[in-house]
Amino acid sequence: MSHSLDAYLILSALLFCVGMFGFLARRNAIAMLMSIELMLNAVNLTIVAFGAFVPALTVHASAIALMVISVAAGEATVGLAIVIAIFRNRRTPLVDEYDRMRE
Amino acid sequence: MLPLVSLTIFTPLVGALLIAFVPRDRPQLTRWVAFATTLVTLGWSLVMLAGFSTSASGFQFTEDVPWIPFFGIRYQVGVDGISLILIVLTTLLTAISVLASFRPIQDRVKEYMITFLVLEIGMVGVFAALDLFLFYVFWEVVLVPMYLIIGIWGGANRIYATIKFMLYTLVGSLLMLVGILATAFEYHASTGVWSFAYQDLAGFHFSPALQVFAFVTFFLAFAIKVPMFPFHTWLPDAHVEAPTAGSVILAGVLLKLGGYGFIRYSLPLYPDAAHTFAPAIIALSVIAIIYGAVVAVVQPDFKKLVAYSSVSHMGFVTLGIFVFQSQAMQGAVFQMVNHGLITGALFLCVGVIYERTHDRRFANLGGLAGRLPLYATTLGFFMLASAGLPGLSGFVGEFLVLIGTFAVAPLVAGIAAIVMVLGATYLFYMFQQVVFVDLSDFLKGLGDHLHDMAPIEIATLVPLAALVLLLGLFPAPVLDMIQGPVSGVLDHVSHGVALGFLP
Amino acid sequence: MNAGDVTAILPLAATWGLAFLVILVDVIVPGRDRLASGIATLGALVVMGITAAVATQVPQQAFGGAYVLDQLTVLLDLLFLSIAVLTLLYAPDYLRPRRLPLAEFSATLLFAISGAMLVSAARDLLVLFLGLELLVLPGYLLAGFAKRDGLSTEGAIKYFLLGSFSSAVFLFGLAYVWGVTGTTNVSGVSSALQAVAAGHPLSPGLAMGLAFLMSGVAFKVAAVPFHYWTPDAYQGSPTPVTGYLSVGPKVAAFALILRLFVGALAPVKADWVAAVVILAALTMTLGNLVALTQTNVKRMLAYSSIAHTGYILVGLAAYAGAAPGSEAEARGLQGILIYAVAYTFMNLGAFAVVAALQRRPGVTSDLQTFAGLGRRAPLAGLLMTLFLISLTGIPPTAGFFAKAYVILAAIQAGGIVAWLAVLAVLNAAAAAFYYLRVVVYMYMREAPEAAPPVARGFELQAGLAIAAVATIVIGLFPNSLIAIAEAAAKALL
Amino acid sequence: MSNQLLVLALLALPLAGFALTAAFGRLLMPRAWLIAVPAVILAWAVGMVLVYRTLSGQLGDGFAFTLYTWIPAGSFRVDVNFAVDNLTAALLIVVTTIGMLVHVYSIGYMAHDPGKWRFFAYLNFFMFSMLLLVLAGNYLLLFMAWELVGLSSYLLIGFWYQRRSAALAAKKAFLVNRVGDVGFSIGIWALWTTVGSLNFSDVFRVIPEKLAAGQLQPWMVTGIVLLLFCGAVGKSAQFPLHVWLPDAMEGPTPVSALIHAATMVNAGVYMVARSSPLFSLSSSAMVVVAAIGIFTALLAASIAFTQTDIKRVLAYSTLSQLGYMFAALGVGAYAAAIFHLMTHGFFKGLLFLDSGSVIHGVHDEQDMNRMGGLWRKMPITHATMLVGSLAIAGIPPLAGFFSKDEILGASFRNGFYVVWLIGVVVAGMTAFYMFRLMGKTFYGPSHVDPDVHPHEAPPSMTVPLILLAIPAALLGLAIGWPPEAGLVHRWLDPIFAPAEQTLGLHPEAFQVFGIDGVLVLVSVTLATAGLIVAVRLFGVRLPGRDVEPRPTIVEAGTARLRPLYVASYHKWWFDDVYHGLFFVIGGAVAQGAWWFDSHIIDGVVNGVGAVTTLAGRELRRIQTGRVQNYALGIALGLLVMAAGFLVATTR
Repeated sequence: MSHSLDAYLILSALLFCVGMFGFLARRNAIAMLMSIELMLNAVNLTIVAFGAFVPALTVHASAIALMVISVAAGEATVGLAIVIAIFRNRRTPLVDEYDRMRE
Repeated sequence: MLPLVSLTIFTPLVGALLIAFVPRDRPQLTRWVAFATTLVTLGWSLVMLAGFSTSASGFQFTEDVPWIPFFGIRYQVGVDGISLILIVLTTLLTAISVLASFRPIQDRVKEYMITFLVLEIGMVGVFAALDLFLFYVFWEVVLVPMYLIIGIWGGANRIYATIKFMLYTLVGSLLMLVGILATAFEYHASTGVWSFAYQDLAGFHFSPALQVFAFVTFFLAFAIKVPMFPFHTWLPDAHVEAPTAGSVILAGVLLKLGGYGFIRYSLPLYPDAAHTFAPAIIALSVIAIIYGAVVAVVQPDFKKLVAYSSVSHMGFVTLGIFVFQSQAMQGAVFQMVNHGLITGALFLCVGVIYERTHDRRFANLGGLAGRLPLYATTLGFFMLASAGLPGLSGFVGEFLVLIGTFAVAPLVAGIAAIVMVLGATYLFYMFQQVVFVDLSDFLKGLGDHLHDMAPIEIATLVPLAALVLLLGLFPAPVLDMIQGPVSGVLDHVSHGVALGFLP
Repeated sequence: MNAGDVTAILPLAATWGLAFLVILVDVIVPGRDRLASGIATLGALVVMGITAAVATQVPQQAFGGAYVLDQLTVLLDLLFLSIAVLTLLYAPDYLRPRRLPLAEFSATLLFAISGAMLVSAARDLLVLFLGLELLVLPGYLLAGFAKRDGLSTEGAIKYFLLGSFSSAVFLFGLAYVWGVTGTTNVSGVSSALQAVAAGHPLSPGLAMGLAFLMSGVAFKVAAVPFHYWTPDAYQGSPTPVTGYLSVGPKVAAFALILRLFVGALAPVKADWVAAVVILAALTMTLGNLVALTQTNVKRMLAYSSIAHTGYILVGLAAYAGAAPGSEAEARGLQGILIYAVAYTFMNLGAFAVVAALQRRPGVTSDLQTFAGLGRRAPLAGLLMTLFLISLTGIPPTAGFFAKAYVILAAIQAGGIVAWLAVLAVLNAAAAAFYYLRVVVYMYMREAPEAAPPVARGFELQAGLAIAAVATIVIGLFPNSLIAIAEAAAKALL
Repeated sequence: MSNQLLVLALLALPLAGFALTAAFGRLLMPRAWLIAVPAVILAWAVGMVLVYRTLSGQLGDGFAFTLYTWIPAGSFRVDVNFAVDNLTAALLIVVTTIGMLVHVYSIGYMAHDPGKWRFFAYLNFFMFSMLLLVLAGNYLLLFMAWELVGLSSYLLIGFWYQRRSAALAAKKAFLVNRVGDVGFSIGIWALWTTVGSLNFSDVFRVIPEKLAAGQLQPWMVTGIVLLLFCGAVGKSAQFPLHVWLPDAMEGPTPVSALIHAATMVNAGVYMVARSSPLFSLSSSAMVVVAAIGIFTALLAASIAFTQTDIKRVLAYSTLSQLGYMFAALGVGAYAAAIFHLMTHGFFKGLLFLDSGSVIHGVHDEQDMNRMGGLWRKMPITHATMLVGSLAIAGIPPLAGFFSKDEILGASFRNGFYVVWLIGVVVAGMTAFYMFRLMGKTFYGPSHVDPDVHPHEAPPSMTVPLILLAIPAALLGLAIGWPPEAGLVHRWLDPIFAPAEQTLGLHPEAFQVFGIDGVLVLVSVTLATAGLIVAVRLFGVRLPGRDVEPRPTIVEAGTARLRPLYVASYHKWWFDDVYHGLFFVIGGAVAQGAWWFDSHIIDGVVNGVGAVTTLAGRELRRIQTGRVQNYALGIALGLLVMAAGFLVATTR
């Protein structure tokens, strides 16, 4: 494993952390959804990096990355649908106001 | 040959199913079906008693069917003298309890009777099971019906009492499950065979670590059920809130499950651990004997007094078991039977009064001898039996326990003997408060409600009285039955040695 | 793809087909909800038959070994299909009075189930992930199925956000494992790790991968501290959905664990056993403690489901803690499976009763709803009692036997895991308090004056009967289940 | 009839009487005695046949037989077996005769009581129990009978249960007895552990053997017999368990006569006498027995001085006389003890029945301060009571004289000079308080309520009085003459020979003109002195000689001896001390135990539950309802997990 792979891996890990931070920090449901997309893209970056630097993984990597992209798309669809539904009910996209159920 | 043990266990199930089809608006029919079922069950157990051979060793009327072959779990049932006598006690007390419920239980009769019959399945099953797993299943089956009986048909504070009863006993029994499985596993690990069968496990030499662990878990389950000091506080609450028949069964049979468990399982399976812990258990038993009596002396409530007396009396059972002495252990078994009969009867007596007054406080009672002479006589009879009057059955058990204890630990017996005075103190106090002096103003206010015992009440108490007298004068048949098994258990125990790592 | 492949994927394909058929029916004859759900129910039963039929020749493979139909797949598929059938039976009574589209529900549910079935058959990390997503995406939709109900959507969005988050975490871990081992094939991963396990400490990359995978999976099974979504999602969802959510995704997540951790990561199990033990201990304890004070039955059952996750994790801990190749290893896996089956029926049964009570819109799942049920609806009360007793773990019920099995496995594993068994039974005793509190309400409190009558549709009654019979039969005659679980565990080892 | 059948009939008759009267007594009312009294008369007849056969020597050393095995528990085995010998016969005379007479007397005494069917049932039950006690052939059966007579006593003391005092007295009697029984039981256990059997014959054979062989330490024997003696102390109301007997006077007077004077309270004496082969093995135990006995004699006599309740005075005199008997047992004068038991049974039975007649005559008044001058109104009662009083006072040639003097003589001869000295003093005291009683009741000025018209009792009561007065007067002469060689000695000496042999005592001939004569003279003189002082103070009316009472001197005397008077009047505060010790302190301990139970033990139980629930309630709060918090929690979990795995890799 070369050093540049490590660099890519670190980069993607950082990206993942940024996404995570966004998820934790934002209150808007849409923004959180976007943060999740970011995290999934960070994973994709990891996969592609592995594929680029490890010869045995090259073929697989692109297939996996494609699959992740499509799953992410599916997730976004479902997520938007739910966000819309709750926006209709609550008239706010801010998730910390969705706390009628607790404890 | 008929599978008599299974018939005894499962006849109540048939009865319960029958009752399920009795229309809800026919409570009287429901009652009679239930009573008939318990009578049939009693009949089966008596048939067993008649066919029982006291000279044969080992278990009789055994049935053995594979149940969960993967783990060598079998539906294996059978009786020896100890279990048979307790089964007969169970079937008898259940029949009496059902009869005693005819009048007091007017609400949800159908559910009540079904619950009661299910309870009987569990109780008989515990005594008849020869497979540890099966034993555990029956052990737990007992729990829920009792919980419902107290919780649904009980007194004002029933929910607190019933949850306490349930949680307390469940903690013990679930830990016992771990102990059972660990035991079976160690047997499997050393022999390569899965077995939960009593006959395989008893006498098998388990490792010290397992013995201590399993013994402690079994001990908790049994000690809570007995109940031993300091695990007894669920009992007064449960008794006070339970309906009369529930109290009868609770005191008469459920407490015996613990004592039976000690004899059947704790001792033969874990003799080393039994020897290790025996001194501590003896100490707890003596404390229970004295302490239960002392606390009973100041109870303001009739039923609570009898409940605490149970703690004291059951102390004799555990004492008799853990001194590892033949007379003492026979006495312990005999005491279990006695306590079932006598305390069961005392609770019925409490019920008779409660039925008329809806009050059990001594402050409001008194002077019943004049208005209810028959009742006063009955109560007096059982009071004396409970006080250990020679000639009645209570004496034989206590005496054998104490004389056996004296032979090995004179000081312990000497301390326990104080209860002769303490026991008489609370019982005679109780009798005086209920029966003597003039009729209290409260009771005068009841007018015609206060009538002497009805035929059905007499019918519930007379068999018990007859047995108490009979066993007091002619205990030999019962003692003959339990002698063999007791020496078998002691034989197992005699191979044990106290483990060094505990003081 | 050859003929053998076809039979292997037949159950899965049939489920998909059924889902499309339901959609088709809904499109062609809109508004005939009962027809659609009836087709779905019967269809699911047919698929069960198909599964049982193909089960005679196992193992079979498809897609070059990425998909396998072995004993484990068969058992889990049958279980998932049973979940589908039962949920479909319970749903109409709840959904129709609330004017929620039953056909759509049926189709969505079937898709989710197909995801679960895919997970159970996957022998490839990627397929596992796909199956997982196929399982959870419809689940989010089902959680928010009552889209005009604020609670339902609130639960759904919480479920969705956190679920997606955890999917990303899981995927991240998966990527690392793939990167380190160089293959997505389960047996490939396993053999690659065999070399790693030989005495060396884990590489940081693999360690990260394991941690992320473990966290992701812990979220899906709702293990503490990854459980937060459960109570809110369960409480908010329409009751039949809650029933489904409490068993379907959970059992599927355990299938995932079996395929991933047991199938692929077994060689390094010594490295993750500690995490499982801690998760198990935390999960059952917190689940039970918090459940103690709940007054809403659905929410209480949500916490109880967390606690049950903990019990199942004890089985996993037994597997992980046991010496490789030992009997205890298999016992732990069998324990997971048997517990999953038992839990499915008793928990679905309990939710079915809740659903039945809530048939009339506006009835909450508060404890008060259960007051006097024993008198108002004796049979419903009796069945609820049965399920609660089973959940408590009192014989002769499925819940007891499953618990005993898991405990036995833990004892056989020995060591710290054996003490987990002690903790488990203490928890079970505490759990009795809140389960029996429902019994207290049903039998020891009187119904309020205006308590609505309890009525049950035919389907619901059938479903209840199935759950009740299964609960008792598994408790009394567990032999065939043990045999199946044994075979399934063998397929895995 | 065979002897065995006689024994069984003797037991069966009163038992059947009890059962039938208990079952159908209410139907027989107002003649509830119709079954009970004939049953006892028949039993008396049967008993007399048995007594005759035994005492006439037809049966040699007596006979024993086993009915069935009662408790077979492995090596422990107790039979229901009976043993009859001369000692049994001596007791049978007292029990059946007085029992029968009291039954007859009760027909009149209880005539107007609505619950008398119960009374007769209980009385029959007592007769059964007492006969069982006397006939029992082993310690356990004896113990059973011991408890059953205690039960009958309880029932009869509490016969008028409406009276709180009666209920309390009954309970007290039973409980105090139980204290002694604790020791008795432990003694029985110890006997079995050492002997392996509880049959009298086995025990008396094995214990000396084992002691001789060194298998048994002397202190063990002392311990065993003292434990047995505890039972006797309780049953025979010796110090310090004497407090129940005076209270027992709450029972109907026939009961006091039969149970609390003539028969049951003698059970302790009987048991110790029966166990003489054991007691004689331990000289220290013998000293204890003698000391307790003579101390009780003195204590009770001192209390009897000042009591005003007629029955209580008699009760204390009973205590005192029982003390004599134990003193006799302690000094080795077994035959004398039984002799005194017999004479005392008759004269004390008589005295109680007389007091009953008096109480009956003055309409249930028991306070002697509200009596007086009754001698003319109740001549038969007066005459018979005078006989009884003279007998107990030890005036020759009445019965008490012979038996008491044998005891005193034996104490002196066997070296127990203190016992003798106190005994002689108590003899004087006895004469004094008895004639104080006579004076206050019969001779002094009448303080009877003017509305009450004292009258003599009906024949059913007076006839038994007369019948009892005869043995009270003559029994001593009949079986106690010549001194130390009378019939009673012929009967009993063989029984006690082994014990006397162990003690090294040799029967000596009575020396009229030697030391024995002097002793008799001393005691008779003291008794007479006591009598004369009492007569001087409280008056007497005899044909031809009237002595007026002198209340002023009495008052002056009590004033001078005020501390003693107060102590005597308050019974030396035993009841108060016991009340404080057992009721107040014991009650507080019990209350404390209950508090401990409900607050500490149950508190721990509930505490565990509360803590668990509290933990649940607090843990709930982490479920805030906000996704951000949840996500944070999950992220933290992830972080910990990752850190954990990473740390694990570095190890």
